[in-house]
Amino acid sequence: MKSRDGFEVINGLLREEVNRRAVLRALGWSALGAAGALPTGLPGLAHAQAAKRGGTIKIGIFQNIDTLDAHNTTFITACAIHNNIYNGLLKITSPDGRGVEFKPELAREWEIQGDRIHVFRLHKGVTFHNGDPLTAADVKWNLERVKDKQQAPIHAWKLELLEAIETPDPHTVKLHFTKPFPFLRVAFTGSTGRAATILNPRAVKERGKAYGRNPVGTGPFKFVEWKEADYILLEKYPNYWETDGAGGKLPYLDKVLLKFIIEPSTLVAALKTGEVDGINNVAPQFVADLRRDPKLNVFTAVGGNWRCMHMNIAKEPFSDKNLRKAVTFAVDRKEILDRVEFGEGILAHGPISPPMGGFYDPAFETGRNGQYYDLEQAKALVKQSRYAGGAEATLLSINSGTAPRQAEVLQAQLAKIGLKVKIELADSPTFRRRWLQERQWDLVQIQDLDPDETLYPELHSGETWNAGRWVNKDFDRAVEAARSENDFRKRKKFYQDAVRLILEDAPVAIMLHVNEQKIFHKYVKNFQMIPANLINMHAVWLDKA
Amino acid sequence: MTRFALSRVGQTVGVLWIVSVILFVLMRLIPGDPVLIMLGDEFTDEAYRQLRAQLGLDRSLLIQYLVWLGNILRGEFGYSYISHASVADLVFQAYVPTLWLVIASLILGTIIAIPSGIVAAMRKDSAWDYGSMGVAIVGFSMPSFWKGILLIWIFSVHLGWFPAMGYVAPWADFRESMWKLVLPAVTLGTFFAGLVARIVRSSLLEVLDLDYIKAARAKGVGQAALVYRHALANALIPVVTVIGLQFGALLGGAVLTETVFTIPGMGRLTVAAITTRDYQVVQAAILVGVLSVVLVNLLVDISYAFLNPKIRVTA
Amino acid sequence: MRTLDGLTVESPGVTVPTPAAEPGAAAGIGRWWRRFARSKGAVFGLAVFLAIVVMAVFAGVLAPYDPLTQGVGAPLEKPSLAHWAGTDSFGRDMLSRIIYGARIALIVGIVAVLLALVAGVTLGLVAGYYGGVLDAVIMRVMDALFAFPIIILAIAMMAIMGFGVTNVIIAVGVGFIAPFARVTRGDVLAVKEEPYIEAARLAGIGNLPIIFRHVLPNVLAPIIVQGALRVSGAIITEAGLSFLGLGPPPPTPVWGSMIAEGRNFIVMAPHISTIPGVALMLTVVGLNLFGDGLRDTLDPRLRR
Amino acid sequence: MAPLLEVRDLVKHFPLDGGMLTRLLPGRPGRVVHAVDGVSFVVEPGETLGLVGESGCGKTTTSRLILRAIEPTAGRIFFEAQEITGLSPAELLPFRRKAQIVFQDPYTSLNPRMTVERIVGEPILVHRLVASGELRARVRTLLEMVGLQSEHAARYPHELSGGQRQRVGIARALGLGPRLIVADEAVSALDVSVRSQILNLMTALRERLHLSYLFVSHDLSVIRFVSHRVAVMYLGRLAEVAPADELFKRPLHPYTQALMAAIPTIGDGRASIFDQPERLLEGELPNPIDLPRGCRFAGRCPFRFDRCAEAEPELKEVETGHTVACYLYE
Amino acid sequence: MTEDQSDVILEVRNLVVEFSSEDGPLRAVDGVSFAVRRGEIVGLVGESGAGKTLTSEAMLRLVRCPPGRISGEVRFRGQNLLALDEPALAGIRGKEIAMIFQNPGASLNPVFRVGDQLLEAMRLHLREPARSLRERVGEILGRVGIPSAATRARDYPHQFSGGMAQRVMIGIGISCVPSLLIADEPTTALDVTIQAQVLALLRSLARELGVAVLLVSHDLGIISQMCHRVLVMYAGRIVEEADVATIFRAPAHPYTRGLIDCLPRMDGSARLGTIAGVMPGLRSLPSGCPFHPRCPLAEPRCAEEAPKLRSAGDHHSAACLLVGT
Repeated sequence: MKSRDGFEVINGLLREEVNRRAVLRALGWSALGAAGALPTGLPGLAHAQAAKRGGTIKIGIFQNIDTLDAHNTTFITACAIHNNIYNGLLKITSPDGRGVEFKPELAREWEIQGDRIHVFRLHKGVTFHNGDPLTAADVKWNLERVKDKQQAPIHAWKLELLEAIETPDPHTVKLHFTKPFPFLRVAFTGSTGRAATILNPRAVKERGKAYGRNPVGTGPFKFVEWKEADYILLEKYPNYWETDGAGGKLPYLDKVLLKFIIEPSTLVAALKTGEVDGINNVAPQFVADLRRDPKLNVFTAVGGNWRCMHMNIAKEPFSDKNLRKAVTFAVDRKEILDRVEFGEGILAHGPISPPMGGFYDPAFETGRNGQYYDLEQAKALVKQSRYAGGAEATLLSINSGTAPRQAEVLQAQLAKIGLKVKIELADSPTFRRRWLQERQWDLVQIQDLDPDETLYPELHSGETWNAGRWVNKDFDRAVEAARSENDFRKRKKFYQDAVRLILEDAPVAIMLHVNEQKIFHKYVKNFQMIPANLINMHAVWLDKA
Repeated sequence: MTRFALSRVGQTVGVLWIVSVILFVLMRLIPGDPVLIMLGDEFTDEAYRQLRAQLGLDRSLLIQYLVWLGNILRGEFGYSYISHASVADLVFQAYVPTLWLVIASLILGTIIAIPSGIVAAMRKDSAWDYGSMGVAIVGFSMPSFWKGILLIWIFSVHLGWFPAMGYVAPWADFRESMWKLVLPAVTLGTFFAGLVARIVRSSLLEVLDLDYIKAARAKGVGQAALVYRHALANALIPVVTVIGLQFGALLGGAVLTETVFTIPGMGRLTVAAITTRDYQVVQAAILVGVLSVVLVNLLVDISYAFLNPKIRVTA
Repeated sequence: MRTLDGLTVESPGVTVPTPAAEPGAAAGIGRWWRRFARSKGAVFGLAVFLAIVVMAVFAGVLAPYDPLTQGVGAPLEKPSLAHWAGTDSFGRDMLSRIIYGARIALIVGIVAVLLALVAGVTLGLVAGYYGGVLDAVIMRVMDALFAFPIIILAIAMMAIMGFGVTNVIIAVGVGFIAPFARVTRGDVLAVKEEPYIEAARLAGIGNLPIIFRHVLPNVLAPIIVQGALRVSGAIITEAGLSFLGLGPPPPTPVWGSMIAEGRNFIVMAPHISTIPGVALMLTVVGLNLFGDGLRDTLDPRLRR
Repeated sequence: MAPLLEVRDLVKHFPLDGGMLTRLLPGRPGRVVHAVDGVSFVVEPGETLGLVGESGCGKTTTSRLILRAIEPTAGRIFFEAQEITGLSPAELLPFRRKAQIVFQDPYTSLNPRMTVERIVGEPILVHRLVASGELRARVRTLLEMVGLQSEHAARYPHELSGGQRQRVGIARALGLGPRLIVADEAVSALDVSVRSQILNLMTALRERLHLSYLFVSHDLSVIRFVSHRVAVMYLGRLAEVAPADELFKRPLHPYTQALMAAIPTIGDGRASIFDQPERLLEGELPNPIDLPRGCRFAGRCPFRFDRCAEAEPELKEVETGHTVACYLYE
Repeated sequence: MTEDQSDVILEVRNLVVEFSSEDGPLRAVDGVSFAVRRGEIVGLVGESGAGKTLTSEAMLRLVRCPPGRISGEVRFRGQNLLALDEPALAGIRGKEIAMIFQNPGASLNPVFRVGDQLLEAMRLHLREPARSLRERVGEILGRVGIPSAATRARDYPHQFSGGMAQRVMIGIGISCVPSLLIADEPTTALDVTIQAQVLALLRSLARELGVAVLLVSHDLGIISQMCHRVLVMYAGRIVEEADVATIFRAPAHPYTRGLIDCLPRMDGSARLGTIAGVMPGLRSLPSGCPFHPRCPLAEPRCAEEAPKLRSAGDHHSAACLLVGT
């Protein structure tokens, strides 16, 4: 199995997530056993204020999406929308709006027998929007669909290790895996994981290709209509199975209108004029102003990501390790954060971001253990390299979001160590072709998700995504070991080794962990920030006259 | 008239065929292909080859073209590679808003352009002339996206007079629909108005110099009737042609205007499809767009013939 | 054979006085200028155009700072004495970027138009002069090209060729071929019927010399006018491409890209898009007025 | 001695234009304009043949056909006993030198972007008649011959008067040393006082250079002045050909007679020809697309009789050198 | 003279038309004075550029001003047309003084039916019910010699030949029975036989309706056959005025004489007379008599003194210093 999950180009968190795969993070956060017995009710309803029912919320979405067939989308924004229509066997939650947890959703109980058998016991009384009751057979059908390369070519690999599915009774599903599968908790979330998102089998069969435009799920909202490049309208599903803390019916809202607004200044304008009640991301230039706006609540959190620049080791000049290291010292991360992201994020010194909980090494916070800015040292390293007299390099960048701006800053910073950088912009398909197929670049800007899913495919020798052709056998061994290790402590050790090797050999310059934002008018109540780019409307209500 | 119309229709068919060839070749020349997008993060060389074969992209360009052309001629536009939606649905859904935008801009532009062109011509070299022509030039001198964004921030965010964005079908809510159309139509319409006003002016000036105007004056026709009856009827004939020719430019302008104002039209659809190499959608969308341009030009030619008795009565 | 030499034919009349005006070439320019100068708009247009040319040519002397150097001032500074047009988000001097931007605007505009002009005029000449099937084929292809909105054509071309000033020029240039071909062909059709063309043919002069010596010079005036007007179109098209993220890559100081980039600063620092926007607008207005002036004075058929 | 130019049964039909689709339409035989419909004549060396007729009669088309500016539908043209119909453009070059044209409109017949020197010199250069060093002198000579000064060589056409331009046009034609000059309404656009200058010049040149003219004009008085023989054309056919004196003394064809009657000559100020409308020709030229059967003139002819409607009369010689196409003289 | 005076319907006094140019004002018509009497046909003859057309158009203020500037007096029924306001003048145009132009095809508005254009002229000036006017359309078209007039009234101008279009223009001109018809080169664009038809029509209508005609032409033959009285123009001035018999029998001005000599005679004389050179352009008018550089009889004083019209006999005057001396 080759997992390329968790891979993301820079346009991802640059809020233009064409083709980005999902968020996967915080594997180390919760111990395995903790997953079994969590309450199913939604948190945070113990407020003084009683929820008002009804109303339509309009949310400006920064990107078009491809399909509402959860098993076939490649857009992370689509997952955010899917999560309001579907449920997964598991879900992502965030108690504090910063870290994330994985919990059962449609499963009442999740039990792991040995290290290869997972048993899910389903809630009773769950129905699809078309009235069909949810049974173990439906779950089985869905997992089989995902495993089938013909039907879900994009996610089939996630279930490659799935050997057999048993349904001993209508509400129990027993899965047999060939190896330990620590990635399951990520893959089985109803939002970004997609592998165990439960679609209505009858609807899929009946609607065929058109299903992606006419989805049927078990989620709090049912699909009403989709106007291409305009909006998706969802409507409250009256028989939704989840309840609030007080046992009241969910959801509160009557309708959810997801309005696609891809021009950043218009998105902000629409929010300011109240034409939308909230937006799901924004060009960082606007955030400071929006924070000052007394009418708005701005939710931000550092995402589980690391923004970096890969160096092409297979080519001159970055075959020279000293030059690579010089680059890692020449990058003034603070300047990038200020000029490109306008402070929306934190500096990254290594690939593992602070919200990564157990994997994260606090010593990185000071910078001195990871990569950090030191121009003098950079210059010294250049002198030691074969390119003391200067070198030229092409920086390949996608043409959207803040990527071109970052390229500009990098160009100026690298010029200080005598590196003459030529910026080459490309749109997404061309970018991918140049980057992964042709590999005619020296530097490339990427934004990655957290290490568990990115270190292996991107830096393991011989992998497709390792377009910079870095080869380090020790590193390979470390990430291979981590991938099939269920024990958190051992995995952490493997990853720390891997990170150390990266820092030493410098195939990549690490720069930032950036924020994701959700901005709502203050009358939008009870929105739960889950920094996996989710916009869950399950328990949201509007405090409007 | 029939002969004239028939020969124009014949030409149009030829043009459309050439358009289909240009379109197809152009699209296939663009590096990167839908497979890269469809594979998303699941990219492997093997998967890449497999999916390409599945989509028929590994066949020769000629075969691909013939298959596509055959499908189009049978009215089968296929499914989007990216969204799996029916291309015909996508294009139709996108066509209506664009049509509204273009028509609204045409009407608004014409309403602005014709009177100001007349005023400028009637008072040639006066402050009126300089004023209206100055405004006209500014109208098409601002990049439309910038004009649009300024309009949004001034008239929506700061003054709150008009909605900032969006589209509502006129049959769903007419008032709301028109309300939302104001700023986009102003953006696109002022561009168009600037162009047309200048042409109205020069066309009118040209006609006013002709013999039959002098002859009409010699007959005792008063100044107003001279301009509005005798001159305008002739001066507007070339203006109709220009309006028709500008239809294509308006569609092009709609690309930017739609993006700024979040109108789910052809421009946005096309740009999005190009950036994902969604060949099926791009090809269909541009073909339909070009088809409308060509048809409008055909109609304009024929209406030109109709307006002009010389062609109407003899040909 | 009788020779012509040595024969004197009685000149009828004593002398043949020439009509009033006898301007040489220089006087011709003088007269053209007097006609041109009558239109205030045209003079304004010319002044703007010249100002742009001066900015473009002497950018190195006129620009107070290097347009690419970041941090010559604090980022996003409002216009001040040190930075007349303020600074951009990287602390680069906006005035210097605008001055250098004039250079790129002119290069994009003029080279793209020249490209379109050469290709379009050649096709138009061939189509108009030879007529027949060749004409039909060329003009149908031109019609097809013309039916593509230029911005869409340019988007596709940019996607094919990649991003860069050269490619913007080619993309915009290709988009403008059809109008030039149309204008040229129309004029060639008219000029072709002129007796002096027939005279040349009947003197045994070949087609190519006729096309280049007789036809081309006589269709050139409207083409030049059209060219002047299209330069502004090219600049605006480049701005549109930049807005869609298809402009030349940074840090090239291009007005269109500056406006497009500046739009996200509309709250933080409105001057970043406004100042290049005004520069671009002035240029386009100027070029149009100048083109109008040229048309009124060069192209006798359109003269008003 | 062989005639300089001989034209036999020259025909030119212009197809009415239609697109490809319309040509495919059923039931529409290709309609044509009968511009020239069987014309034969000769021009002798040193002779001026006047070709007179009203607009649309085909006289200009005839002049273009003779010069192979347009291709005839049928008929043959001989120049100096050589058939020139069917020659390739390269083979035509010697003929191009010997047969030249002077146009009607002096304003459009000179390339406005060329100086007089280039206009006159270009054909000479193309035919390599003189070394390029001598071109200037040759152009000067030509200009002097037509009554212009060498200072005019540097001028552009718009800096010249109409008469001067027409002189340049003549100089250009003379540059190649032609034997035949087709003068197509060469003085029609000129004012009276200038016209007489040009007419005198052309006659003088003819005598000195032993030129032949095919002098095409609608103006009978001009034709009368310059021509040795006159051919009268009506709707694509010759109505009458005769020596000038003869024709003007005794016009035979009813059309020629009517034409002459319509000319306003300077009278004594008492009786006006316009007070006798009965002497004037009625009606207008019929449409050259759908021609009536029989004599083309019959519809307007005051003397028409039954036979005129049956078949087209042929040109017949009724007296030596005087031919007429009319049944009245059979 | 007094009887004559009462017959005068139009009197032009010292008419001047100037154009502003880069080189200062250019005088295209320079102090033209003449009178037209009831029912007479007056010829205005001269070569192109002499100012004939401008003179005739300036009388009805049809010259575009600016750049033109018209001064002098055009007295019609005691009113100075040049001093009238636009609506008042419009009431005279077409009703009292009609005009037809050189290019009949271009003088009709291409988008309106011919009958409607004729009707418009009458509706503007005649207070009659529309219906009777509409009937008159067919009548008038028939009267000017248009076959199947009623049907042709519904045709568009481009369906008319030049001759037919000029007949329509004449029809429009006479529709309100004006006192004066100005015909500016009405047949220049027409063929000889058609020209003869149109001129014959014009002459018969003028006689029948008692309309005076100012016939502008460059063609001495037409002038000779059509007119009662002739005005010869040169370089913006009238250089000779006489009745038609006199002017051709005994021209007094050298220019008139030269013009007549230039005509090829139908008797086939071998050489034509010529006038050297060309008419001077407005920018380079010579001093003194404008004709003196081309005049075979010119004397030194001709370059200094601009001659005024002076009597050269009965009803005959010429602007030449040599006349009468």
